[in-house]
Amino acid sequence: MARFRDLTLVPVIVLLLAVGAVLDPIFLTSGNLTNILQQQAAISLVVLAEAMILISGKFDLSLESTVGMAPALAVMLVVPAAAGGFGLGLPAVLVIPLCLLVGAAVGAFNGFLIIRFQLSAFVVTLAMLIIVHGLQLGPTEGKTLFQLPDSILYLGSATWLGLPAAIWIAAVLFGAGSLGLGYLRLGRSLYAIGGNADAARAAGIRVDRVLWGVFVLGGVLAALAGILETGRLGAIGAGQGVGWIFMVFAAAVIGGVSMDGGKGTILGALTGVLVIGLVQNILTLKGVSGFWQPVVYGGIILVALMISRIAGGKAQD
Amino acid sequence: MARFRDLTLVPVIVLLLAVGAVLDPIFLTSGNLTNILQQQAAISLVVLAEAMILISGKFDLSLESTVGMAPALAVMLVVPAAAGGFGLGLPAVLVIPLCLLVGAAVGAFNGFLIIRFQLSAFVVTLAMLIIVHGLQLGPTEGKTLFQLPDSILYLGSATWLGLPAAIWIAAVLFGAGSLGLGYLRLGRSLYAIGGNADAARAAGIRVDRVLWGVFVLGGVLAALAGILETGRLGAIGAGQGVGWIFMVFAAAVIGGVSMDGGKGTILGALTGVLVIGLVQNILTLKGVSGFWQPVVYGGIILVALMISRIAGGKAQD
Amino acid sequence: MIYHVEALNVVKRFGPTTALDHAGITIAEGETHALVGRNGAGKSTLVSILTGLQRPDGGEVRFAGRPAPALADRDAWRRRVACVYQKSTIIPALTVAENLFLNRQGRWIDWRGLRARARDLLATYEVDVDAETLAGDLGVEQRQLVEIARALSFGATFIILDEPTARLDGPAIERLFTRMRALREQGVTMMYISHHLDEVYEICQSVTVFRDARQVMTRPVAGLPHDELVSAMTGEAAVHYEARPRTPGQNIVIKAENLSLSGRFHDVGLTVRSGEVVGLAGSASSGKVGLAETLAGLRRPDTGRVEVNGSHPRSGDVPAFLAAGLGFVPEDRHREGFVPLLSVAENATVPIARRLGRFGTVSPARRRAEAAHLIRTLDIKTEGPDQPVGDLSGGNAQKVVFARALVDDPKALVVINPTAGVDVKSKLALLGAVEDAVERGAGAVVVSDELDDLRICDRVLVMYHGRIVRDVPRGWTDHELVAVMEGIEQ
Amino acid sequence: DGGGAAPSGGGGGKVGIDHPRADSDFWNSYMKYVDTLSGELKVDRLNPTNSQNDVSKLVGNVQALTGQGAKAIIMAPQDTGAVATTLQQLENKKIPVVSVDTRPDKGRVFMVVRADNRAYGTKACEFLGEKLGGKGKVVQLQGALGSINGRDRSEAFTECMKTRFPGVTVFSEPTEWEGSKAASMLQTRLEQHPDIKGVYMHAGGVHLAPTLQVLRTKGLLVPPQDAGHVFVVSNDGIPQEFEAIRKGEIDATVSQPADLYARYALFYAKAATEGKTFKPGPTDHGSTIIELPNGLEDQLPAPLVTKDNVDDQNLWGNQVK
Ligand SMILES: Nc1ncnc2c1ncn2[C@@H]1O[C@H](COP(=O)(O)OP(=O)(O)OP(=O)(O)O)[C@@H](O)[C@H]1O
Ligand SMILES: Nc1ncnc2c1ncn2[C@@H]1O[C@H](COP(=O)(O)OP(=O)(O)OP(=O)(O)O)[C@@H](O)[C@H]1O
Ligand SMILES: [Mg+2]
Ligand SMILES: [Mg+2]
Repeated sequence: MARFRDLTLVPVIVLLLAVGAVLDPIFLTSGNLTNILQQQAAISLVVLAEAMILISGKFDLSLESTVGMAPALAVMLVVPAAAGGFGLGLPAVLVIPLCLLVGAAVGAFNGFLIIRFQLSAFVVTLAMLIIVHGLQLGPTEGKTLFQLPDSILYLGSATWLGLPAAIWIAAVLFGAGSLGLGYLRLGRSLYAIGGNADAARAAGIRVDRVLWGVFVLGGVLAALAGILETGRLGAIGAGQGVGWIFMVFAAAVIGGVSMDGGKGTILGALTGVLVIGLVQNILTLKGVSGFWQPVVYGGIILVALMISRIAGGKAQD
Repeated sequence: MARFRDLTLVPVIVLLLAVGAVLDPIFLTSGNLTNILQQQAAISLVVLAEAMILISGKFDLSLESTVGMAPALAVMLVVPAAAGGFGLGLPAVLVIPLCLLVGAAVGAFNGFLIIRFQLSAFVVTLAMLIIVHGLQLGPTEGKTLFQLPDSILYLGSATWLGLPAAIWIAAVLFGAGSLGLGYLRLGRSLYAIGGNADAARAAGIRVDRVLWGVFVLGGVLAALAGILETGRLGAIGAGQGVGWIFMVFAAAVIGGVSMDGGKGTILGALTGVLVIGLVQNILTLKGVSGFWQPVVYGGIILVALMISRIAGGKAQD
Repeated sequence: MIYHVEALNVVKRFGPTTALDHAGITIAEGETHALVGRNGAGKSTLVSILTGLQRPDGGEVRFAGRPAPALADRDAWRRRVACVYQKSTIIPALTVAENLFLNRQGRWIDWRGLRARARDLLATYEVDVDAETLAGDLGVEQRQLVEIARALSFGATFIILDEPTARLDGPAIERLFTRMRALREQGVTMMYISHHLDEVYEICQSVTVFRDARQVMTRPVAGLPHDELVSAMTGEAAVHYEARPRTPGQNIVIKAENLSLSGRFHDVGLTVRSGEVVGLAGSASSGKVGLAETLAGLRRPDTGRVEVNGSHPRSGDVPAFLAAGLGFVPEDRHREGFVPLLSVAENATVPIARRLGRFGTVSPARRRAEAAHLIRTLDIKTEGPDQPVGDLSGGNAQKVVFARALVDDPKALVVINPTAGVDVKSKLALLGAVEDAVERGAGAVVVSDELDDLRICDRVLVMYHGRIVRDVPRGWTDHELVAVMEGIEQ
Repeated sequence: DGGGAAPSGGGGGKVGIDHPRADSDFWNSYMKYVDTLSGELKVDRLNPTNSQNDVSKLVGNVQALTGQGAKAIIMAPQDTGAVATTLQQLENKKIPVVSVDTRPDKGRVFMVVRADNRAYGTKACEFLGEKLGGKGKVVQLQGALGSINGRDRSEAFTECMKTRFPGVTVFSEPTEWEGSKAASMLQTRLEQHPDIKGVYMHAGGVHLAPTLQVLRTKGLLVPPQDAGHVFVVSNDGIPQEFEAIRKGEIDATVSQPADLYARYALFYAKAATEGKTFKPGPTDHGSTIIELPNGLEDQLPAPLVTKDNVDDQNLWGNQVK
């Protein structure tokens, strides 16, 4: 029983596949399905990060800004001034480590404020959402970076064994996340912390340290999402990642992750991502008018939410 | 002691006033201060609504979309087709009641889904944020409504006793909200519900009914905010209210309202609004570069949060 | 002599409250040491200091003569002491198995092995719970059993039990004691906190009494007169419960017929008259709590309806029941009892808020006055009417819940486990409050696992497997009642 | 070149269209024109998609359109850098791209159909600079600095002021295309500098009404002859701006040709599916095709509209209803 609670969205996914297939012959082709997965790969990493943070009872809005800022800053550190960089002359191979490092630093700073200063996670990460985006806008002056080192483009654009590398990466990370949260003591401790932090502390879990680690990991995953997105788009615009966070939350929550902490699974979050990806794809294929698209889209999220409520059987929070 | 917990932001406000006065001689003039209040009047009503909803332990993201959609729909119901309306020929005096009614309907629908279906308030109102905005985009086809009945412009642009009417309206509503939540039985029940809904129910509070009322009232206040904003701007653009909700949460939370429900005051929320308004005004006066503005702005929110944490003495959530 | 555990001159303050004022305790190796005291005396605070959850403002803690480890070193603390806290440390979203082995599952979790170990553990302690259910789905009592099993399973040489029996019924308590005796034979030192002094006599060798944040007495239990112990706790001579004679009136205040709720109780009928106290007794899962919650309007029965004071409030509509003149003390005070962030005054006066001001307002002054009166009559230990209930000690929070039930001068009272976690003196006060209400013309239903609570009842209805099997009039002995409850005698 | 004549018998193919956003008056008019003109020009098109100002949606939409068999794509990438990979992929698939309104930084395009956004800024600057006699204070209500158009207008305006009218002080306000921010910032700035004499708005659709409302409450909405008049130049050319020009409330606007955007986007896309090619030089519709490193650009005229030519029926703003 408990095992299947994660998968309340599976019927929704099946339904969407069926509806899509009826509406458009293109829909069920492997090309289109691959496209859907590839399009969701980057955002799914942010969902993975947010799911872990939510499960441990916290909140991070700033991830969306890290998606743009971490790769932008890393690129500026390595490219010459003529290409929009700082002209520091750092070697180009460092761009990915630097990017992940920037993500980790943002996560660590969030964790520092939230855990050490015991500030509200919502407002801290909201402020950081603004600040981190500003840290991209400021140095780039809002310009798109498009002379990028090849290494940062590779992951988001390569194909491995006939599938985009981004899909493999997301799949592996979701697998790892799912196993980690299911079978690692450290992973299980996120549930304990999110469920009752005092009890977790009494049980000897190093609550602060674990939470901090989760924030850092979240930042790193967001930075990696930024790398995939950069490779897919071939440039880093000022808007990269902007506006994602709502979709990220929607995916996690319809996938069964509770906003109150302690509840939900990585697999569930993945189904949430897939639902959102399928809906977007179907709406695009059908060419629903841009004006009315939000209504259809929001409506489908509501329906998915209701189905997951009915299938899950429990009140949500 | 408890009385002053609401007012932990007062030192921040004093500090901002002092800093503003030093940075720009215009800052402390009555004209500028009036401008700040007028600029914050509309959003402050949304903060008032959100504060009540948060105190009763719920969540509403869709308020920001109501700010644009309610007046837009109301206007379209009364203006002729040539001016972008539906051409129903309803009398123009109905525009304000219609607008408030639309707001109430959105709130009622939110309440219905969240309370009756026990769906996650976050995702429901996130979906509604998208849907309600779509309900503005769809009929208007994304166009700005320029030809508005005078009645809907009046409140946002009139001057009463030398001050903009919007300021009076916001002041009266904040006063009423503060008294209502402090001294009305119904108002106190919001705290009980937000603090422990089961206990509130067992104590005889009609939890569902009260919550529903709060959502409806929230929708009405957002619609009223839309009316004030419409009057201030002289037209209803497709983006009216878009992006407000983050600022609304920031204002409420730095003002001491807890995201976990049951904690906070209307007066505290008001101080949060004022802090945000002062920061924005100072940044504009100083003409901080647009690219770096977010960094300064977010940084100040963080500082305000820390001060309110230190002055409040308790961990935030 | 080297003691196993020592707390010396411990001081702990919470804002204006001094919870521990140079208090201490010394526990010899291998003994079971009781800690007793009135609600708010500082017992649980000492527990949190002895388990390293809180740092004392002054004084020190020593284990086997050596200073306690640093607060951050949780592992070191866990090697020295295991604890059943008064406040639940169960994580509702995790399974029972995982709760039992929280943070000691091994780096990689072998779920099958974990479940097997959990089943073994539960079997050892005779806890009838499926290891795979979510802990949040358990009743209070089962949750408590899981906590106890977990604490005992650590193999620690020092175990603290903070009011473990407040939510257990007789047989479960007996099982716990058997377990504790076995552990003592293995040389385990225990500190035992309870408001049931007979348990102290049954299981402990020595006892320490706290009063008003200070240690006032430490003595061997053997030969310590009961009255002396009580007067050490209360600072005054012990008072004993005296049965108050009553004759029930004619008004029927609670009436139910053909009530059924699937899985809980079937085809139950009862009537309660004004001026009458009716007890509901039964062993675990007998359905008594479910029935009481239905009588209070908290649950909607599958069949039948409840009449309160001559009216038929819609079932499941608590406000309608309250409006009909019902007062209610729920089973789990944390869940349905109080709003932790709100003040004592607000919590206690919710049902009469409409009388505390005109035009829907509530006058804070009148609320405070009303609350001050309740605080006095129920002897609630608090800084004042404005203190949040969340900051009160467990027993005092229970009194606030009681205050809420009594504040509207109810015509019918339903109280479930009314004295859970309440000290001896307050127990008499609370039960007295029920009797006072009944003397003013109310009728009461008292549901309790504690036979002492049922002594005030004019008759006790005994439930067994969801049915009322006997109506026992006043004058029963413990033995008789237990026999009926266990289904030994029909 | 071949005009819009021959109906495609063979050779042609479906045209995929992605619209950039659904929340601005200008783009909404453009979308309407695309609808009506694709019938008139007999363009065989797929259901248009809408990327809602999000380049990552744009990429997904283009994938979907090519999946559905588009043989040419019309897009309007608001982020001109981040479409590079997409353009590369389309080039690999030999699908020609017509880019409307923006010029992609990298990646092959068949034709860019746009008016020069830098020219908008420069025109506005010239108009204001002359009206103010080369001195005084002006406010520039910027769009979003992250968007290429906002930045182009902003940079050109500021640069032109600096070089041509150094006596004019420019206050630049980043409004994120939001009317609310525009109103607040203008109000604050006028409080601080009551002697501000000019305003350049980057987007009439969102900035027009708030600007007028602020000027009205400050009592600054007076005829051009009055000494207190604040000169206002807008951008876009929507009907409401023309109305305001006629009333003397604002003084000029740069008409961004929504109709021409739609017409020539469709025209070039259709031509591309039919295998036609174009060369740099003047065209038959009063514009010039120029050579870019990565393709061609047809630079459509974007006239400055003032009281003198506001009633010109050729302006798109006078054709919509
Ligand atoms: N977190 C806290 N904040 C404020 N006051 C507290 C806190 N914890 C305990 N107190 C106060 O400290 C005093 C001692 O409380 P404690 O819980 O130790 O009592 P206790 O002896 O365990 O009582 P009980 O038998 O009712 O459980 C009480 O007055 C209580 O209100
Ligand atoms: N919330 C619940 N949902 C489903 N079943 C429940 C719930 N609470 C209790 N039960 C089960 O219903 C039966 C009757 O429970 P009830 O609490 O009414 O009896 P009880 O006499 O109070 O038992 P106990 O002394 O164990 O609390 C038991 O089998 C119990 O496990
Ligand atoms: Mg205690
Ligand atoms: Mg029970």
